[in-house]
Amino acid sequence: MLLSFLAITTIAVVRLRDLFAVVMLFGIFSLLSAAIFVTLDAVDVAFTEAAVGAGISTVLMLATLTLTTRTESPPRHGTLLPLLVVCVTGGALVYGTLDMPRFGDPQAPIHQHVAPRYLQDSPAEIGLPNVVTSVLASYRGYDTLGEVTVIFTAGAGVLMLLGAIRRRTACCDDTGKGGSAVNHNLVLRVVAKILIPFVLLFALYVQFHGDFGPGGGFQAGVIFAAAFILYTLIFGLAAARAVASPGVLRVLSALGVLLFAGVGLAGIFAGGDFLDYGVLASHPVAGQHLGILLIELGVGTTVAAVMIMIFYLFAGRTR
Amino acid sequence: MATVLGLYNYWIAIFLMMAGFYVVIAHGNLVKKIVGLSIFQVAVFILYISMGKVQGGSAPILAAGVTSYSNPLPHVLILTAIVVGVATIALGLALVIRINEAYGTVEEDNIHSQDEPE
Amino acid sequence: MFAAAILAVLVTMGLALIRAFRGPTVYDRILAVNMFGTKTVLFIAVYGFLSGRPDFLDIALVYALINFISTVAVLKFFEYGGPGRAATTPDEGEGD
Amino acid sequence: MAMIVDALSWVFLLTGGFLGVSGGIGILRFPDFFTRLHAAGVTDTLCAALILLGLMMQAGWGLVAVKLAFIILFLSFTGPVAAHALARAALHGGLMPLLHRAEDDPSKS
Repeated sequence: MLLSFLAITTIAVVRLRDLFAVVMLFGIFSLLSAAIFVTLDAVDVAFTEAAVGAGISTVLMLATLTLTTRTESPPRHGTLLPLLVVCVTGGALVYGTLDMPRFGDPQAPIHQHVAPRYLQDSPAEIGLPNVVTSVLASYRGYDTLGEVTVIFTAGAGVLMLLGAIRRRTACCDDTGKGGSAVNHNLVLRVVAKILIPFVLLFALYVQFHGDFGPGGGFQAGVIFAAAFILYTLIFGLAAARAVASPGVLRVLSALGVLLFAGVGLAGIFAGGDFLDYGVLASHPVAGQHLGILLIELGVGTTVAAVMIMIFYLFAGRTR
Repeated sequence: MATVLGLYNYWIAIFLMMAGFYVVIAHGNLVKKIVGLSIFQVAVFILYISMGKVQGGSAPILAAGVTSYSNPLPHVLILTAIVVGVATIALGLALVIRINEAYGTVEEDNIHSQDEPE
Repeated sequence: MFAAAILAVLVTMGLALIRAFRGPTVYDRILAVNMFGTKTVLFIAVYGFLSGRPDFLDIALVYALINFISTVAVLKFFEYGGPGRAATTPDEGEGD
Repeated sequence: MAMIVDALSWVFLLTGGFLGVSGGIGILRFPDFFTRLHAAGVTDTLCAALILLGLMMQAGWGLVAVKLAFIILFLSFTGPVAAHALARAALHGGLMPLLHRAEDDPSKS
């Protein structure tokens, strides 16, 4: 573990070079940090970071790079002042850590407050082995609803920024595709055809197995989107658009948020509080199960739809 | 020595955070700035997750025969933060693309110099 | 024994990392990243066994998938971009 | 029987680890891109398969072994394909193999 940390620091130092290399190193950086999350017991987080950090954001950054310049212009004025600011801030933060509990200390204040309650009572109240899922979907349901809304808003924002001027690029969109060597690569096409169904199946497994192991709506949505990104990369944008059209995606992304909120409202109508799933079925634990299943589905739908939509928009610009 | 070992994770997180911060404030290239921003994000994630770790604990998925678990709360927070983070990055990159279309450059200095004559 | 395997994996990760830093061409970097990704998959799988809870192999599976996708993505975008700008691709793409 | 399986899995793990390290050295020491690709591409897949096979033997039958089998399957699909695509792209991108150096050098991945 210490070795990995060391590696990360070197990456962080060496990363000051041309942009393409920077993005490649950023991919490694994400993989490393996800490995560190595994060693720190945060399997769900590692799952998400693997799919999101290493996959989606690297792809998006690459797409941006092809649209803009490849290298960074060297002249920068006054690196001394930022360095000073950074050193002072870092020094202050390090000074702050001196008062912090030691790493892994079970007596640290963070472990004394709500966490024991989650760990001890959630089996009886929710009945799911994966505590992260039950906290995410049930105890902290409001937060998660907020996050999903943020993602939806971000998707809408990207749509506004990049979706508007399609006319100019539309001509190239039809003619310029299908040309490159990757597109003509028979091996890639065949393997992708074999793999993609399994990937989709795996996404569904992650979606519905999230109650018992690491996984859940966020991860499943991203994996689902990754399958579509693979399809788009190999078979071209038009083919992917034919499978999942942008209109359908827009509807789906909204539908996920609505499903989440709708489950919350159903709780009110059934006589409980907003996002209180205990009342949805005859038995509270069964109600919790149903509610978590439904909102995870909502989360998964929104995340997948928004990610695919963002990727379409970026890829549409690239052509 | 015990202090150094006990705080090593936090210090690494702070170092990464500062590296990201430095990239954001010192570099003129907007794509680079976004990379710096995401490094900063990952540093925050690592800080949170290291706080949630319990020595000898295990992943917070209940199983028979395991008694000590790490704290699940930071995991939940960071889980959602990662996805929101990528949404932020996507939005930022979209903005960069539009800026590139409008100005023909992604260097901050060039953008400023184009703005000034008006 | 797991410790030995994990050590080997870590050493390989380090070597690939050095290549990623030095790599004279872009392809070297892509290769190093790809290799690094495979080693990360192995690291996670072995670590699961080392820590006594080998139930979390889903993560390793996701890594394998993501690694493949990002390699394909890099190649794709790199080809489109060519050495210069991206805007000139359509005719170049048709010519192939 | 159990001991044989155990010993076999150790052998697999160690061989896998050795292959991984040798691939790492290869990627660092070889002179040009295609030889490096050769070093990495060949060892990578086999190393992963061997290590995972060793783990599979340690795990015994069950969900874990099935998942490991899936990872092996997946890696043995994607590894060579990625190497192939990489070689093609490099050739396409104008990178030529280092032919004049020695007779055993022209690397076909």
